[in-house]
Amino acid sequence: MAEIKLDLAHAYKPNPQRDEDYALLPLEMTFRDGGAYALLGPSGCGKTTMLNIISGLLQPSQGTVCFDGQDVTARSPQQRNIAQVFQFPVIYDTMTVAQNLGFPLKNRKVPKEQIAKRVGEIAEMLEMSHQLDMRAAGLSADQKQKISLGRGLVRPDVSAVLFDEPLTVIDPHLKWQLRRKLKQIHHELKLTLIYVTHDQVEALTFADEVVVMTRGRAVQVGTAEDLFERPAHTFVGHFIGSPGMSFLPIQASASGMKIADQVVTVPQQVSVPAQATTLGIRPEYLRIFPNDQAGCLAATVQLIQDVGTYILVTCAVDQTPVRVRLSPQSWRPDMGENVYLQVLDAHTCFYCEEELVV
Amino acid sequence: MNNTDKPSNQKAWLLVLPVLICVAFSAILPLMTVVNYSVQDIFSPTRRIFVGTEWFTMVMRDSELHAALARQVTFSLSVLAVQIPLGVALALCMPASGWKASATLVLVALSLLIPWNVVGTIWQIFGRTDIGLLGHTLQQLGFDYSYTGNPTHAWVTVLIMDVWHWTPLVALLAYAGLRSIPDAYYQAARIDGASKWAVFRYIQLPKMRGVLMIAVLLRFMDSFMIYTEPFVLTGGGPGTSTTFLSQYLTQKAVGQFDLGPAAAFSIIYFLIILLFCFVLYNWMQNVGKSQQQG
Amino acid sequence: MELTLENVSKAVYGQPYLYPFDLTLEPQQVTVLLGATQAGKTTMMRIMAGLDKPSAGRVWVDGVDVTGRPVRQRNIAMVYQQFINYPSMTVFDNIASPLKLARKGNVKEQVQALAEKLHIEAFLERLPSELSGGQQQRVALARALAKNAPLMLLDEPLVNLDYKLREDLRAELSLLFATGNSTVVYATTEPSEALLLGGHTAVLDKGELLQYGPTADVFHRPASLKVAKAFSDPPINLVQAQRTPTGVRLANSQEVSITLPAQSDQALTLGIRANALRLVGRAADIAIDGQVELAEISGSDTFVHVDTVLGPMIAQLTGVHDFELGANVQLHLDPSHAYVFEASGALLVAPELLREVA
Amino acid sequence: MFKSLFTPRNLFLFVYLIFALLPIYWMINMSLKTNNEILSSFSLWPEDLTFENYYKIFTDPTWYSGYINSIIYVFINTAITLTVALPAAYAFSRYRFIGDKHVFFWLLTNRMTPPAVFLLPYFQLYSTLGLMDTHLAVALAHLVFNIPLAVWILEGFMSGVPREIDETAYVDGYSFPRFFLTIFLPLIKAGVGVAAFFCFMFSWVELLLARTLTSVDAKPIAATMTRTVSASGMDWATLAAAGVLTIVPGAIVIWFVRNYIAKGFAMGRV
Repeated sequence: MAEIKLDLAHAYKPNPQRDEDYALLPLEMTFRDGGAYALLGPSGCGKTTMLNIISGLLQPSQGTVCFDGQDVTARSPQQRNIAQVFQFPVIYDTMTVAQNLGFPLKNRKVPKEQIAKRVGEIAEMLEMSHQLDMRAAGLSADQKQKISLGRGLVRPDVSAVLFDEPLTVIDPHLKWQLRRKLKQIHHELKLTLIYVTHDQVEALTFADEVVVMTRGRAVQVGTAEDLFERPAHTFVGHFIGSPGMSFLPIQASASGMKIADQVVTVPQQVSVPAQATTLGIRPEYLRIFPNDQAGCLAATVQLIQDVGTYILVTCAVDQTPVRVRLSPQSWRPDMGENVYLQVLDAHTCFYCEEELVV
Repeated sequence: MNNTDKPSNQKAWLLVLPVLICVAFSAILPLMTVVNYSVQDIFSPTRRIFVGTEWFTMVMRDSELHAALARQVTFSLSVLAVQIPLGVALALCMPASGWKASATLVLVALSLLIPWNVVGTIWQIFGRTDIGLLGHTLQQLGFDYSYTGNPTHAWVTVLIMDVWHWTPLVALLAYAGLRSIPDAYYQAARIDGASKWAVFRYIQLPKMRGVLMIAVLLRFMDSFMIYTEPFVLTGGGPGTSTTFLSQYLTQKAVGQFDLGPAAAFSIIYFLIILLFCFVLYNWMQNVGKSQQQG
Repeated sequence: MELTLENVSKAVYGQPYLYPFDLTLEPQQVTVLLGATQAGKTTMMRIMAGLDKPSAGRVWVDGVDVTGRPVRQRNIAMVYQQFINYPSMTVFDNIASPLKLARKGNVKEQVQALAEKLHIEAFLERLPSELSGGQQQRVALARALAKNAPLMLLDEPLVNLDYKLREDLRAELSLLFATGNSTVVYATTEPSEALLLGGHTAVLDKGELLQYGPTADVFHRPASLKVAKAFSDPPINLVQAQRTPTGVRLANSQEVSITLPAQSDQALTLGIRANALRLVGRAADIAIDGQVELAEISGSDTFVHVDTVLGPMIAQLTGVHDFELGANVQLHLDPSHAYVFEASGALLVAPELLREVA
Repeated sequence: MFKSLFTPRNLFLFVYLIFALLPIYWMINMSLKTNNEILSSFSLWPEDLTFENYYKIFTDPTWYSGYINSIIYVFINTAITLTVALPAAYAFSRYRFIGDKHVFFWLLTNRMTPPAVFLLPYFQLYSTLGLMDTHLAVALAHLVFNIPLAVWILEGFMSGVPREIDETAYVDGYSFPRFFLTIFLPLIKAGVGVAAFFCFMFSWVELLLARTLTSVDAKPIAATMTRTVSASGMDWATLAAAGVLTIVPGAIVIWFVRNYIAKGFAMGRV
């Protein structure tokens, strides 16, 4: 297992000037040994580029990659001793499950009985002991992905296991079982695991720390709690949570706080940073009242959606949509009704030029 | 072609009709005449008598035909034995992408574009001891090589000519098979520390299986009906050492003009080809299917 | 436009794809076809469109029998799962092609308006293959809208898109459907998508049309156990129970007091939706002990997979909660929030929508 | 850079390329010499390089008429094959119908039938129809190979186009002909190009039928070349020049279809 330190950038063109020329903007990041990390972001945000740089399949155009302090930038994936599970199951069709699992050790000329013992252990952990002698080609997609994972785990000294959106081809109802298996394995083996995905449920469930990325930049690294409670960037606020944070323009003025050109008195326990230009509030924390209260904003109800487990009310504060989440049992407004939203409370976040200010 | 979820629509027959008419005119009609001749003895267009399977039995017992068939089978098998491994090796050495790949592809495939008789002519010139580079060089090295005089020399030269002419087909098919392998397989192999041989044995060969089968069957059938190249190079000689089935049939049909045996033999020849076609057709089905599963 | 399927069924090579059913689509409304993969959604949709003929039964449009009529003579629009556009044409020509064929009004203007509506006006001169998945699907949507057909069919249009992109595009779609005046049929496997789109929902399972009605009603009052299962994500928790004078007795002989109608089977099934389970108990709640198998965090909710004496159960908690694997936890259930089904699967009791004043 | 050049892979490829190009080089070398220089001395490069042989081919009607005849019947054949094969390939690719598998298999057997088997019947058929020694005769005779090949190649390319595109076009209101010409054909341009190339090539290359079915005014180049072998004395130089000229058409076109060559040879199955 290894601690991975990145201090690099990767550009499409030889001498990049603008941000757009970079697949990965200059970044410095450390993946603790034994930690479970997720690289989360929309397609084209650079997460797979970063994974391929860590695995050694791609050389960064500038900077270094260090495993346990050693510079491995020029080293091949084999020399870095990493394992990778790809988007589509990659197995050796003509081999049985046992031969697939033992293949990396066979290439290292490890004695036969030691391979058999190790393969048995890993098969036990992957709950595939009963399939060892079956031909790998005939298995289902999720079992094939387990074999890919097993090929990495079978090496006792594997430095890190990398996942490139491994659940893409798995049936929806099987996904959570594979996620549970990955979490159990991480619990037992304490390996460094790095998981690339565009799906926040996979990222937040699997990883201790999630790296949220957009347009080639890591905008925040934190636990699920940090990303939910204190998004460091408006993109994280929007991306995490379904539906994500609602944002409103804000301006400190003599007569009080001007939010989307409504002047509102600020409750005592909430302190608004001077340089804040935008306010972000999650639908779960927004409270809605039929009549005006201190520190509330006037809004009109545009859409009410009964999503079964909760009611989603979309209001318009001067053309900016703001979403509120109500429990099925609580009071709900009617279409077009004028309501009052309590946007300022302990959970509200303030941003200046998209960056969190406290 | 025929996976189940395609809608069935009998109107599609209208689209296929033109093909049927053309191919019927140029295939069924002639085949009927061949069958017609194979069961009759024709003295003149007006006088014919039905002889049943006499021609067939005669052809079956014709020792000369057996010799020609034996030569043909050995030739076709040796063609496979040389061209399949050579073609695969060539495909493995060809560059994967970029202009180098295109240039190599064109140079390698050039021999496939040359009219079959010109291939014969090229080797006819190339092999002559007086004016040919190959013949002259061998003679300088003190090796009295003559593809017109010595039967084994002739046979080997025809084989080398066929290898020179058709190996690129096997190489192209193998190359296409290699190109269909997703890059992730090579990455996984590198990560698992697989040796070059292991990569070939466990990734490239299994993926090329479907394509190679097509190459084997195509090459076997095409070589099984070879006519022009040996005819131009050695004219079937010296003696009958390089007279293969097609040439034997042509001599019988057009040369000695005894239609009965020639027609009977044509039918037998066609049935042999039909058998191999059946194997190729079924194999191509699962190539199509295995590609879908990917 | 009113579409009616009368006693329609479909079988291919004797293999039944759709069992005989009757269905009249609510005109000018969104009808969601909800069901797992292979439930028969696409088959039903293709029969509605006229792309396939039913094995039996008739298809009526505004009282006219159109069963055999080829799709060319039917005025419909369709959007496929894999962003189908004409690859050899530019985006502009793609959107304009139905307009040009119908020779209706100023083509250039209409295409420009549609492109702006779907935020793809910048790509009009590009080829579809140069665009991202989301943009390609927007082009297909624009072309379907261009036809302004009375019947518009969408076959799982968002399934191949990124998680967050799906959310944004779904919000746009429900707005588009609300402003349009055509009858819309939308196929999906995700219950949350059906709920968010609202309108009416037809629940399908293994080729059977189970129930059709307003989406909220079908969710809150499923006609049978099969409908409840099909319409719950995460899956509904099912607990076997025996009827007692005061309510039901569970497998672990725990008594639950529920008011039941006079007649019912002795053996019943209790249906508990994930959001009905809470960590903090209230007065009349019953408690169920278990160990945490996995906590899945979706940003706004946490789905806790708990192994209890009554079998595996899933609880849905608002916000971000983290649990150690194997931690002991107690789930609390308000009996009035549970569904009760007969042994045959028919619905016996559905929880009343309790309205608490804010 | 130097070290990477001499890897075993490149060496093997280099050796094979020499083996492949040497005979062709030798023929070109011969075609630039005069007959007596060929017979008198043995040299790797012509001393007095002449284009006399090529000049002779381009002026002597018996030679260049062979090329023209070959080109005529090859074009007729390719034209008929494509116009007939396109709709059939579409039917095989899109629909299931009674006997579709059998017809497809029967087409394959035709492609694989040795020309020798058809020699006799064609001879009879065409003489009764009075078609002997006409371009049409050879064009029709070659249909038996080229149509199956074209159908298979086109069907292979057409199956690459998702069926939903057809349906979307019908939904948009396209009629079948308009859809086929404006939307479908541009998508399989490459397929049509490859099918045309392979029809051209197989027709251009075939000798047996072409020679038997023609005598004077439709005699292809392949026949004229074999005739000179038995003519008075070996006119090697002209023969070599004629051989070089037959390679030219293939060599030109191959660059355009180079990416699809394998798919063409494997009849669209790769």
